[in-house]
Amino acid sequence: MIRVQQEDFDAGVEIARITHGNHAVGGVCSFIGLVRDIAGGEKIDSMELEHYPGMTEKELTRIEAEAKDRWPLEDTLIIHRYGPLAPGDQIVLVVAASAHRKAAFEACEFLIDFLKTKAPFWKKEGTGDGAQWVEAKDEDDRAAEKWEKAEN
Amino acid sequence: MIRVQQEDFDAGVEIARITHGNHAVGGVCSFIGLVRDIAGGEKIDSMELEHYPGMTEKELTRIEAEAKDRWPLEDTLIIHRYGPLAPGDQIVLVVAASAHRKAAFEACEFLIDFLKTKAPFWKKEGTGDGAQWVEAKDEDDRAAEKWEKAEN
Amino acid sequence: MKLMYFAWVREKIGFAEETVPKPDEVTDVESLVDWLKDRGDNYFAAFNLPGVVRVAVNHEHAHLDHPLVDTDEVAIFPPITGG
Amino acid sequence: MKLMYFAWVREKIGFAEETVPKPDEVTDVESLVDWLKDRGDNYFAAFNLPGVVRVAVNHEHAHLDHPLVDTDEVAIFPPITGG
Repeated sequence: MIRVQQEDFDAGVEIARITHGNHAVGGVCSFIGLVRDIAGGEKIDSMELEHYPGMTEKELTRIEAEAKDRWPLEDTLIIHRYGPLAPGDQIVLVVAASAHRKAAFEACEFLIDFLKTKAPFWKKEGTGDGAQWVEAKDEDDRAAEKWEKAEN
Repeated sequence: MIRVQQEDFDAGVEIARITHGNHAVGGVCSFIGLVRDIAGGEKIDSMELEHYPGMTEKELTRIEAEAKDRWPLEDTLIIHRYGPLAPGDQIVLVVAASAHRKAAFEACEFLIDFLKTKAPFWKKEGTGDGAQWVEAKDEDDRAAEKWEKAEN
Repeated sequence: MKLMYFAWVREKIGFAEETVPKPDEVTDVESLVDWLKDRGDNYFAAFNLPGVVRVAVNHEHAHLDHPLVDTDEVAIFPPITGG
Repeated sequence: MKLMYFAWVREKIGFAEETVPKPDEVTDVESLVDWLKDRGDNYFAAFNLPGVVRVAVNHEHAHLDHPLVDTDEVAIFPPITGG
């Protein structure tokens, strides 16, 4: 399942929902991304997360389907927030549940790596000096490329 | 932190405690292991988890210290249960929090891989025919060895 | 065509979306960006640096040679920074 | 020596722990397991298959050549299956 929302989420409730009543699940890997208070050595006061409604949902659905295609998963979940955020706030939750832990770990990492280069979100960080758009990281591209290669 | 306990845990509460007030955390990776209702094609009714009090705590502490040595982690948590369990029950929770997601993922997988071959726990599965001790898996040894090699 | 702008592309241009009839000279993503660049200082500021902006056509990531028709929704934005 | 048995080793032997004075012939983990094997059918059943059981000395995983003294706590158990 995918959800794009402004409000916060309760990771524990979401993870529990994934496994509830499904006793075929042996392992659940989850990742939570949070707003840090430091970026590039600068103090961050706030973050604004913009996205492209319509395309975001489409991309997340596609990424989730690809993960289910590549690993034997019992269930997956992606929740991504948008709007105004503060340091310590949760941004994203990714969960992958499988009979075995290796598939759960790999799928969870795949989901967050792909999401970071494919889902149309843009972060603007507020500092004492104003606000700056975050620049995309080469390492995120490389993290996503790792999975492209693994496909061959 | 490590905890060895008979009672269940609330993964959401535990994960939230790790990040609460620490705005240097950018990513939290967690893994929950659960009792499956099928093992080797057989239906599982119950599980008994035995451990070696004293050594268990020592091994988990050592494994956690090694993870903190190898990755830049803000915090880690291992909770492992023992005693009687049923399909769907949580067995283990491993959490690794870091500024960056790669360290969080790697450390979390390292912790569970190492725990599986080093922490003195033994599972006995109850089926319609009685109860059998679970046999150790070669693939768990290989998963742990992967990290030994990565050290060189 | 419906044109949508995000993040600093939106800020430089000054608004989030507009609808324009597709000019004949615009046949693909690349020629659209070239055409937009000459529409004013705000557009020039957004599209000045070659190879920086990314494009989606009808909610799908698209390359520079992706063909365009008048009914397309085209979004232009900086590299993605979510997650 | 305090000897502790876990999982099916404990079940085959019939109890979880015992304290025995270290015999002179027991100098390391390997000679301890050999000595135990001859103590009765229950011990034989537990230690019959060579290379199967694992050993910890004073709460640390130990190899067959790990030396033993009378004050050691020695645990013998099957390969670990936690997590």
